[in-house]
Amino acid sequence: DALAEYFDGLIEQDQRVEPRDAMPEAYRTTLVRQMAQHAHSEIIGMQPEANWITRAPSLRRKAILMAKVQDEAGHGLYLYSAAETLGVDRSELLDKLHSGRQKYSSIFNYPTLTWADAGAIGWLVDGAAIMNQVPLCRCSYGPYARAMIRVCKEESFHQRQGFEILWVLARGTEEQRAMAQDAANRWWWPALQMFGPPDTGEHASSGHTAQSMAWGIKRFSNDDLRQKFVDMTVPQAQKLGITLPDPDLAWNEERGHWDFGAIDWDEFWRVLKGDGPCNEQRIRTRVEAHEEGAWVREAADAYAAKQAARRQPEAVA
Amino acid sequence: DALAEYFDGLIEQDQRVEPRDAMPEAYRTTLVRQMAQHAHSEIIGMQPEANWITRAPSLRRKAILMAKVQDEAGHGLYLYSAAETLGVDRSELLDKLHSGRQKYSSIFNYPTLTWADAGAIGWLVDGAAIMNQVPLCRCSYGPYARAMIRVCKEESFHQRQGFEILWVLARGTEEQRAMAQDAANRWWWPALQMFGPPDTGEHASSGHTAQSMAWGIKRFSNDDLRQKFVDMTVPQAQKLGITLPDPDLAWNEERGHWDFGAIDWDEFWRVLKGDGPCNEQRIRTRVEAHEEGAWVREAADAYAAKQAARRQPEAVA
Amino acid sequence: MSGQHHVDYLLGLGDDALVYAQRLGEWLTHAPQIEEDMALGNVALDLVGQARALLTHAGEVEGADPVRDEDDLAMLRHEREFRNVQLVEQPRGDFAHEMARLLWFATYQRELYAALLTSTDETLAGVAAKAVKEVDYHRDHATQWVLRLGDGTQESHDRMQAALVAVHPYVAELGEDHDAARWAAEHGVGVLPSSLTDAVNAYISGVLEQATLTLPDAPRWHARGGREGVHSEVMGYLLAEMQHLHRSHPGASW
Amino acid sequence: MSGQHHVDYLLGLGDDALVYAQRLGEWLTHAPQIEEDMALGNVALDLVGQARALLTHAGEVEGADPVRDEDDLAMLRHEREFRNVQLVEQPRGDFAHEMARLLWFATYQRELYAALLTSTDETLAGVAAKAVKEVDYHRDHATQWVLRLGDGTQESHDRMQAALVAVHPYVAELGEDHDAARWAAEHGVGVLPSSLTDAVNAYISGVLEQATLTLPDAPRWHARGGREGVHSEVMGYLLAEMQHLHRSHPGASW
Repeated sequence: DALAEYFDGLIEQDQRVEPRDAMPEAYRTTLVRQMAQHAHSEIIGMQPEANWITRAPSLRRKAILMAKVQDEAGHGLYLYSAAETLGVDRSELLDKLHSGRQKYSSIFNYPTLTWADAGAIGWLVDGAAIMNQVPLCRCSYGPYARAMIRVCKEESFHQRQGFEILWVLARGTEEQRAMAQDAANRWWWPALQMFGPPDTGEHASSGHTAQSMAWGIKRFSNDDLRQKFVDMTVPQAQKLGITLPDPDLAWNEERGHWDFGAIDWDEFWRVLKGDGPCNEQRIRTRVEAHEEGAWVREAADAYAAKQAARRQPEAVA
Repeated sequence: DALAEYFDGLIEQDQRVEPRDAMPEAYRTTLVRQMAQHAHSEIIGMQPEANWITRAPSLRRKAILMAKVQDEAGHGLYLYSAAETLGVDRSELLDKLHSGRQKYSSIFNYPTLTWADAGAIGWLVDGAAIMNQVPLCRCSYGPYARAMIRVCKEESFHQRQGFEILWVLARGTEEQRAMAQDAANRWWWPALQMFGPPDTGEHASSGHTAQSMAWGIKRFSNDDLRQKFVDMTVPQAQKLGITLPDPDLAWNEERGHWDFGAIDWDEFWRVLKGDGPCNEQRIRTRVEAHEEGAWVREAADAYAAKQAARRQPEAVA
Repeated sequence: MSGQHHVDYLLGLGDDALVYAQRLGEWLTHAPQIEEDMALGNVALDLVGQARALLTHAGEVEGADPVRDEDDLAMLRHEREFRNVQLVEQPRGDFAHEMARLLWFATYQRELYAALLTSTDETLAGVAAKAVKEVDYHRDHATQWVLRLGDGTQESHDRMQAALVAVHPYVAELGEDHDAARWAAEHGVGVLPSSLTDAVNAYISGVLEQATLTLPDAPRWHARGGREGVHSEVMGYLLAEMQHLHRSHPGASW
Repeated sequence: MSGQHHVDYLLGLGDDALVYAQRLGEWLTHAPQIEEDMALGNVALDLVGQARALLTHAGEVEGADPVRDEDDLAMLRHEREFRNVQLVEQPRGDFAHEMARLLWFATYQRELYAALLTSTDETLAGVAAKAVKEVDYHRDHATQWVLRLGDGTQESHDRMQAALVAVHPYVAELGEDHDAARWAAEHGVGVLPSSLTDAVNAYISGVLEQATLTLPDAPRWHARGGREGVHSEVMGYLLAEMQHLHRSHPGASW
């Protein structure tokens, strides 16, 4: 029909779909799920770093870390708002997060054990996130694309801050250097897993990659993004003087890319399915905050209703 | 009557009154109040020191401190048991503590701000307590006297441990020496107040000293005990190399005692009446523990009742 | 001694900001809504900024050799050397408790920084000029929440009233004059805390009335001694958490 | 490397005792009755004693120059160097949670120390000889409470059952073999944790049955990594509290 044709035309011409436009239900559902999962990742992703706010080693680092965690809250809000343009409600999405019906990036199910982890998260996790997100700035859905532009700008700032944390540690005392190396050891493989299962082979998931690509929601395959990330990160690690924990890492002249070793996809699925070190803790923390705040949100609603009534006394009387 | 004569005879001959003996109601009431207050002081007195268990500077000190706080719990139990011989119930006495109808020693309304405070409490607070308690080992009421013998033995051990904490600090780094001196500065005057208001003058309380002395519950006046404490403690401070915070402290050749400066009785009454740094906190901590433990105590009772019933099945059937 | 009073006065201001930032930082990921994670984070961030400027300046005025910088002062002082009021070190309570505390503290800071705009200590006047705008926002934020909670639901009203009672024993200390402040007031560097009290009380009374809340009766006790380094027992745990990493790597840079 | 395995094995045992003593120490003044302040204090005290002996011995076997003593190891190691299981570092819950944790841990320790009586490491065998009696009492104490709570009131039954569920994800780690333990078992110094599991489970099953409780289903996740120094996020806060004073006075004696 005409509406479907109009939508297909927008996609073909690589133009933006806007909330007012008609769109296939599957496109809407896919986008809502993806934006929600992305928003949830920002919100849950606050926790591993917030863990170091009260213990940051200097006041400057404390301030930077607070600002970063705050930015993540902001990203969550943009993304929930973007999702809301498709007729869902933030509270509905949060309920799905809290009950486990929607996911967040599994990377945040690992603990931050040392200060260097705040650096590694900025460098590797935000670095991988940017790799995933930059293409989304050209996503076919307008509100999502615009949110991503804003998010990406801040994320690349965070990535540089993470790199700088490790830079200083790597040039510090022997213990600081060991701390930086240990963090890289623990975060490297989970960061590679952030791009999702491989495109082919026994570990490939029966995902929606092809459809998402056709819709202009996804621009590169998981493995392509992963390779770009490895190619970007290896020289950074060399600059830092940190050894990435992969003996198979080697420059492949022929491919013009870095080769890397086999990823432990069993661990990936295990953690994704709930048996990660922090899955339960992350959700519990989030749910507790939400439940403990229920009376506050109710009070704000009640107050707003009273104020509205006071502004229109005749309507009440 | 004959019973009163028998009681008076026991007191006159400095013999022990036992639970089975008839005794004046006022004697009983005074003893219950005093033993309860004493027991409460042991229980509340656990808090300032327990505050340093998780932060003790060495494992040896951690062990000693844990053992000490545990001993205080034990002292509380002896003393509640002694009070129970007069027909009251521990839970009744605890209720009175929790609701503020019975007091505990006001010294425990001061905070332990540094590790040296664990030393100062042992040295000064336990030292003052022993001074008060040794005469009670000859108290006319048998169960109280016997509890005190046991308590005093352990207290003098604690006093030596406190002295030793300060001894090590006073021979330590500059910061450790300052810590020891600061603790002595803060605990000295409150320790002197532990003997209660002066016997005479505007600050004297309308207490029951005379009657308690006649009954053999009290053996020395407040001021006498205080003087004995000062005379004992000043040489110890000299040995430690700690300056007691009283410019008027001076050996009085004529009296054969140490003269000391004026005690701030306004502060004493203020703290006693509730405006001390920790009054509210101490009671709140105690009440919370008690309330949070209610379901445990109920479970233990229910289980005991079931077990008793199981032992006598015929009685149940 | 005058130099020491000057230092102590600055440390008092800086420690208030630092320690309260530490408590507010605990809210991140625990706030009742995401907007509030951001807002409390903002307040905390402003306070860390104030603390950094004030502690840096305190170190310069102190002029030790070598000069102690903001981290030396924040991370390497012992509890008895911290000069903040006890209000800011109290553990995080519920959201009403935090808004009660923030209302008092931001209102106090607002009057304080407004008065310090004309400090003869030009660095301090400069800090105040920036900070007065920040704390104006903090005060407004707390005010809006106290109104919402006070005049929201029955539960929020009761919690807000209980929070005022819980915070009340700690507010007198904000207005207590101490040696360093007396010296600072005499020399035009600072201001007597007691001189701010009327304005603070007037603002808060107005808010409470509008929020259908009542100022609690005079509390049975009140906190004292923070400016002389006498804190409540929770302070040691706060410092252990704040300083442990820094102290675990003596001499390291971050 | 064999020396390092020996050290690591001893550190694992010592850190378990130390960290659990730290958590149990938090109960003092917070127990449901005064008798229990004493009892939990006793357990904590026994564990501190075991930790001191084990860490001292670990330092001797390590043979660094100078030798690291019990306090060097307890107070100056970083989180990633602690080798305790995650069970013992978890925050204090309600009394049922503590009794569930103590039941598992003391039962594990009882089997462990019984097996270590014949260790070829004579110092370790000596520690075990003393400790086995202590943990026998701990296990009995936990058993009595699990019976009372399980078969007490409905509330205590529900809390006790919930506590078993909460603790369950942490118990598998007690029975997990790790490199140091494999080395120790091979050399007669120690014992494979997995070899203790059947006896532990048998005892606990007996207690739970008598207490009208049920062993929870296999948990969705379980803790791993403590023996390699991978802890849960609460561990850093525990160490900050435990070490702060010691670290604040480098080189001091106490």
